[in-house]
Amino acid sequence: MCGGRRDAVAGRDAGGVRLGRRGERTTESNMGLIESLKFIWLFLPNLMPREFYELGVMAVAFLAVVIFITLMVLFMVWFERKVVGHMQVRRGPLHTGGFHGWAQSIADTLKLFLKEDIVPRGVDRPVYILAPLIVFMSTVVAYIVIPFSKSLVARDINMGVLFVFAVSSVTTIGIFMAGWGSNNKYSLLGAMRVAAQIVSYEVPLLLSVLGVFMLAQTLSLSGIVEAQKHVWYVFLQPVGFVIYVIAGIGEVNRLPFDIPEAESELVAGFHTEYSGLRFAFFFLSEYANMFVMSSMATVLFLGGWHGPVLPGFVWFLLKAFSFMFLMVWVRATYPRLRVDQMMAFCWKILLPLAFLNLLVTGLVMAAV
Amino acid sequence: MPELKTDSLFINMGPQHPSTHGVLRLGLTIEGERVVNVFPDVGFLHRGIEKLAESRTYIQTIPLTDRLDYVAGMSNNLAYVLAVEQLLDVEVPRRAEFIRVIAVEMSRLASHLVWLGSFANDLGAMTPLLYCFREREDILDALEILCGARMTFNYIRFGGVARDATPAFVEKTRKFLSTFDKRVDEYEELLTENAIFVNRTKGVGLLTREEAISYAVSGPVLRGSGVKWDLRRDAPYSVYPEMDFVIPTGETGDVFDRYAVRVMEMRQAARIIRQALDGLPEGDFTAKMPRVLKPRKGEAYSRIEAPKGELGFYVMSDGTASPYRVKIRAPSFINLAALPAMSKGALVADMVAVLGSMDIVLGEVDR
Amino acid sequence: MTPLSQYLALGAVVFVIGLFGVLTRRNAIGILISIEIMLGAVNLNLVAFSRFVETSTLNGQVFSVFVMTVAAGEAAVGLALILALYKSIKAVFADKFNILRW
Amino acid sequence: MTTAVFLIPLLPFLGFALTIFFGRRMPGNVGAAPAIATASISSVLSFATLFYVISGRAVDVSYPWFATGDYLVSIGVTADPLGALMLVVVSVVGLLVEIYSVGYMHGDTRFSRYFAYISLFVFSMYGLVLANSFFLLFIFWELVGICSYLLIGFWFEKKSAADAGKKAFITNRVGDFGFLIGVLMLASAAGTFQFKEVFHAAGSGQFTPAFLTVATIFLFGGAIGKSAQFPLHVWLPDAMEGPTPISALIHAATMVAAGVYMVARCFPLFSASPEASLVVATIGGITAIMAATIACTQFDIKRVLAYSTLSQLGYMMLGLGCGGYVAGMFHLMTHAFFKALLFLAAGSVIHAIHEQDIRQMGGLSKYMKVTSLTFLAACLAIAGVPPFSGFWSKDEILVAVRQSGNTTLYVLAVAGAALTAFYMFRLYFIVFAGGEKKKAHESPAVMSVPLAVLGVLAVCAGWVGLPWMKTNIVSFLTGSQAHGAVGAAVQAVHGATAQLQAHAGAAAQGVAGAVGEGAHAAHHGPDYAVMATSLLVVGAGILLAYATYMKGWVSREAFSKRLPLLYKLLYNKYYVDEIYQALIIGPLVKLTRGLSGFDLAVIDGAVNGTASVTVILSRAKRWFDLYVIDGLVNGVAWLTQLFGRVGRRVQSGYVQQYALMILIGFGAILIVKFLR
Amino acid sequence: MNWSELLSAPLAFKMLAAAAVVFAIGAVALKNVFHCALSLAAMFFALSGVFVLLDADFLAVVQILVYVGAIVVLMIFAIVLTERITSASVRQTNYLVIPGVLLCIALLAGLVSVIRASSWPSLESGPQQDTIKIIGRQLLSTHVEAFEVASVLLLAALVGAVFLGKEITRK
Repeated sequence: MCGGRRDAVAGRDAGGVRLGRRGERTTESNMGLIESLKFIWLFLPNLMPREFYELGVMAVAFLAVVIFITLMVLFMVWFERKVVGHMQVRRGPLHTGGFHGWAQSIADTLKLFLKEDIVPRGVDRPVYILAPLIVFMSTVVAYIVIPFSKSLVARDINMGVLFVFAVSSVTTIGIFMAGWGSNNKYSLLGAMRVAAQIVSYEVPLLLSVLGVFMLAQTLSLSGIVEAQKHVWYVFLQPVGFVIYVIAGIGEVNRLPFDIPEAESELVAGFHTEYSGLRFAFFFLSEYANMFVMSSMATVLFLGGWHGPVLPGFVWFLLKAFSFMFLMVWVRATYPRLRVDQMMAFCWKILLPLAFLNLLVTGLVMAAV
Repeated sequence: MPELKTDSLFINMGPQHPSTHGVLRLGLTIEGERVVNVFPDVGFLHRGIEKLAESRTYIQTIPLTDRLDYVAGMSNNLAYVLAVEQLLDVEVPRRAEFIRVIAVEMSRLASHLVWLGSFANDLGAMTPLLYCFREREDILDALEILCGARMTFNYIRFGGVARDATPAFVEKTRKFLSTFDKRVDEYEELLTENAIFVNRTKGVGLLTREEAISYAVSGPVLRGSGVKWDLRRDAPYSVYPEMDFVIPTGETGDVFDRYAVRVMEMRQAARIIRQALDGLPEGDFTAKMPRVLKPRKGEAYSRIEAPKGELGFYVMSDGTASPYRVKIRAPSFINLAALPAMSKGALVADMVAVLGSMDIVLGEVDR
Repeated sequence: MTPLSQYLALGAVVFVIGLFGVLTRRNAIGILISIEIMLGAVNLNLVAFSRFVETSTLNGQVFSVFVMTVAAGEAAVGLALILALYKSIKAVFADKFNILRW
Repeated sequence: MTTAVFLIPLLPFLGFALTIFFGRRMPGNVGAAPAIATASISSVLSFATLFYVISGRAVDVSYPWFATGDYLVSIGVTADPLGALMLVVVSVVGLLVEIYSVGYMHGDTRFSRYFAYISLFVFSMYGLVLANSFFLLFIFWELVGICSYLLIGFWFEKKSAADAGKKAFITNRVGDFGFLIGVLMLASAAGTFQFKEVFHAAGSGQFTPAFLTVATIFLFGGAIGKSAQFPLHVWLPDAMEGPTPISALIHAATMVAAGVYMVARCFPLFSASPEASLVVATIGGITAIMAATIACTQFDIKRVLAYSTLSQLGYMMLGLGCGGYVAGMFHLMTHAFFKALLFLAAGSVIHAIHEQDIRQMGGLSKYMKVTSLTFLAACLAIAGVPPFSGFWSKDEILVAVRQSGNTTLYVLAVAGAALTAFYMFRLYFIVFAGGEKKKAHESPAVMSVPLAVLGVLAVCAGWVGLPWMKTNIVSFLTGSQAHGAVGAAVQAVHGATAQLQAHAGAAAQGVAGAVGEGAHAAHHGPDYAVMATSLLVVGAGILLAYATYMKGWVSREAFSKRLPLLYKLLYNKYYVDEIYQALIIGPLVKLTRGLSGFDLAVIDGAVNGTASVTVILSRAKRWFDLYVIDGLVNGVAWLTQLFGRVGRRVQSGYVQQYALMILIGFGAILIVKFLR
Repeated sequence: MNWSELLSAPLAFKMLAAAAVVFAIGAVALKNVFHCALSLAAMFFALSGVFVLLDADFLAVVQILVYVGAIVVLMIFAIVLTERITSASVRQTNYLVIPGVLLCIALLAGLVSVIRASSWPSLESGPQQDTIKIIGRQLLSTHVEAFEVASVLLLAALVGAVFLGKEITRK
């Protein structure tokens, strides 16, 4: 009993990558190093108060996620630049690091990290400073539940999807904080647009996913992936998938829905006043958010880690990056919508369509 | 949410802003997202070209004109040269006239391409910009072969042009033209057939025919509003009367019409260049001119259909080696006056589209 | 294990803080914020009871779902009202909304 | 299959929703598309259901809906032979009428609204048919009534139409009141609304006979209203103010049959109570003969048909009342087809010459071939000429009545048959034969095709009840089917499947004869005496009509001249409306007048008298008032003002201060409570 | 209630409770309304942490989704529309502070004494439950009427809010 309670305290078994603290789900190899690490892992709780241990585990897990995201984002930025470049008869980064400019993102990041930390006068200082952190955190936390493969998931809670949407909705607040805290009219306009947009597009996004829940009969991400063992939901829920793609792009504020930071209108929207490290956080979280959206698409519609021959997480990443590629492709192709058109599109087309999809799904399920 | 307005907000768009294409300041009064008032504030790039000309000789003024509309320098050269030639009473050789037409139309293409790319970029489509610059690169390469410069040409001179058009230039131009029409089709596929683009531009920034005339706008902005007015046909100069081309016009005068007019003009310009290349006569590329130019006392006004509209040069000579007074009628400047009329009730995003559709160049606005 | 009484005490403290806010904030939005705090405290009590008493039906959790629904509706209408008032009297302070006084 | 059965009513509802919301945006005839599309799918499903039921299975599902007190109200459908038969009738007639209406209503300003109403009606009718509990039955019963009201008054700009709608609605309310009482009596006694359980309770003798009789008679009250039986029949003729397709669909074929259907559905109850059955039979008989006599004297084509409908409904009731469960339903089915046909044909005529008075018509067969042919087929069917459908079903009823042993009713029934033949052919001869009065033209295909389809049905629908066949509608409805054989019989009649056409084609007669030999023990064989009688009287009726209106051997005015009083009585429909006016409405009006007079004279007088007394008294009091009371009052006012001046400080307008006060008050109450 | 018990409570509860109280105080006491709204969001986060402790993980997530994702955003919207960053200097409390404090302390004392006086059931060690499933069942069976009424209420609120918002533009 006591153990069960305590698990709840620090967020269940709170591990990083599931190494199997209790050993029951360990399917990894049996190398000596891992064995010894495991021993230490199992022994650690005896050395300190339970709470410190839990916190420590959380910290380690968090750090792992952050490092993973950073690497992922670096790759994604490079990936996008290459893809967009080739679509626009350019070549994208070429020189830094030798092979096709692979180190370009790293160089850019370093540059951002080394820049002067500017806090303009007249800003709401605590808000201004906290905003990028909150935006970043809210995206990072979502990674905790994403199942990269059958065993590679930080925490498999039984309402993973809701969790992801809940924490990503916090992004809105962070962005609002940035817009308000900057004390800049462009930022404020951008923040208001962003809030309106995210709040609106969250509705069809969630509705489009409801069809998947109905089919899978679970909210657990792993459970949903398991349910797609034989047929991906993109085939059962094509309309839902399309709505998801559109609303997802809207949710992460990318072209053609990048209205909040439309550089030709609002300069840079809510992060106009940010530079250096703080800007890097926004940048990081934008791409991290894209990856969350892609991962969710993979999990919800594209069968997650299922696939022949290759190991699960490779399939997962392949699918997620295919979705990423779609987003980049869209970005290279379309102009930006106007704010009213975007809202009208959301409320007048996506939302009814999502409801219809839900209705049809329900009817079909009832009929079968 | 844009409907949820409370107080009106005043924001400065520019002088440093990504979509003012230079140092234009727009004072916007907005309520939520809706623009209730806009006034353009110009003069940040004032270089006093008109005044400078008074202390230069006639020929030294030509390079100054290159800096007016710096994406279409040839047109500025031609307009100025035509004005001075009226005072000089010089006979321009036929070959030179043809080369001038080719050069000016190439400049028109370059200008429209820059406009198209940046306009699409203003609307958020990044790709057309790079496509357009790819085409423009070819044009600039060709012009480089012609006169050695890529942007500040200083090419069209009194009595003719600076250098002859070499076969290399002709070949390069033909090669460029052979692919150009297909490329324009490609842009139209990317934009004209794109629902988002059409939604962003149709019915936005309306300028009625009457308003257009009363604001004295010219060029594609005027034609977009449905007025069939083109100086190449209505006040012909050079050898344009020999060319066969169509003057495209719009219907409603919205952003889309202005866009469509320019795209169609690009096709027509290519057609004119082809005709000019085919009919390029042999002969001198310049008339015999004295070393020191001292035009007769008097005044002259010339106007041509520049890419942006009617570009006019008023030159007053007192018989000395430098002009007494030069006044430039810059199309961008006059067109800009119609901006508040066009952007009544627009959203902030529409402002960008409207401003982009006017195709202003600040070098010309502020002079 | 944390006993029920401590959850209830936390609920009471948060509730009273919210009440204090309702009584003393001048800003109407601040009052709404305080009301949300009170509702949050109520939710806490409901959930605590549902954990400790009659665990199988989770009635307390269901009730707090309803409380959240009501809170959402209240926030939407309340804020719309405040904005409407702001439009007419250019202030959001509750002590400016006193045209109903003698 | 359950899903399909659920879909049958839901599809028209979808059509209704689509049309009512988006109909106005649909141009031209498109407004009819959702209605017709959904109705067609439902029809297909209905037929599927019929064959499913024929194959010996049934659908009967219920889902709990909500519970009030001890009652668990469930929502569910049942598709048994009775329901399936009715489904097919409703769907066929409904679909054909909708198609017909496209032509008839073409160009009407509320074209789409019309189709929305029809869809709603079809939905309700399906619901009514499929309902498996009294509760649902009542809901759809009322929905059907609403639709009827809406559609009768569809051209509400016409005062007469609006009045007719109101009349129908109010008259129906009287019957429905009885129905509701009956339902509630049964439900409260049986503890459930479910048919099955109520019937079971009745069958197991759970109710006392007297209770059962009263309850069923109340139930029958609903049927009287809805099926326009004798005392409440007055609304139906007036309902002809609605569009003619509506008359065909609602006021001839389906809705008015709902009463009959309900009686058939509740047959276990009625059969358990002989008294109630007798009431049903008597009311049916009276209605049948009364309406038939009236029909002989009317001149409005639709009214003639309306009275004919009344008469036929009376027949059905008569059949049911005499224990002819199958007979009644069989006649309901055939009647639905030929009566719909008659109305639609009449509509075609009206559409063609814009005239309803038959005295203005004549010789139309020359212009309207399809219409007159189909009309003739329907006339033959309704008159009961073999082998047309009406003959077989009417024969069943006559047999049932005869077997019940009630001679009076039997005579009434036979007389009714003769009259039916007479007035129908009177109508036919006047309208279609003889000299032409007006030029006309055939109606468009969209109208004439349904006519033709219904014509075929009017001829053939009766063959499912050939008494020689072993497996016919009788065995189907009474539930003792031999699967394959029944399927073969029914399908042969409908000529549906190729596989079975071989059998059918060989010789329907032969098959029928063969199985007829071993006629089902549960049912009688053909009763040739009855057949002969009915043929005889029908022949006489037709002959009389022919003689009078075709050849003129008998003067048309002969009857009105010879028996002017009787003619006047009939022409004025037995003065029922006037009697109602005199007996119910008049007295009510008088009573209210009297009450108002009483109010004016006595009560107002008293009041006024009191007033004058008061005036005198008050004068006396004035002095006292002025000097004694005012002093007090002013003093009180002064005090009030004093307190007010102090107290208004409390009314600051600050919400939060109020909240604080409330809290303090709350605390005070708590303290008081705890200190006690 | 025993105060020493509080000290023995698990660290997580202590931390979350402290955070909830601190942020709640922040939400009612900060001068800048924008900060108040942020503090409110933080308090809801802490409360949803407490919900997790109470095995109400569904509610914890929904709380974040509804309060932080929607209600606080709405409030911030309203704040942004009505406030300027500089208006933080305006007096934010009314003259009821002192009576308010007194009253609240009295109420708190009353509540705490009642809580201490009562005896509460101790934790039943119920098996780990699938809360979503149970809540879903409950919502659509036992409480279905309330559920429907709640949906109507939301709709009414939505329409009302839109109407009021429209009123603003009409002028």
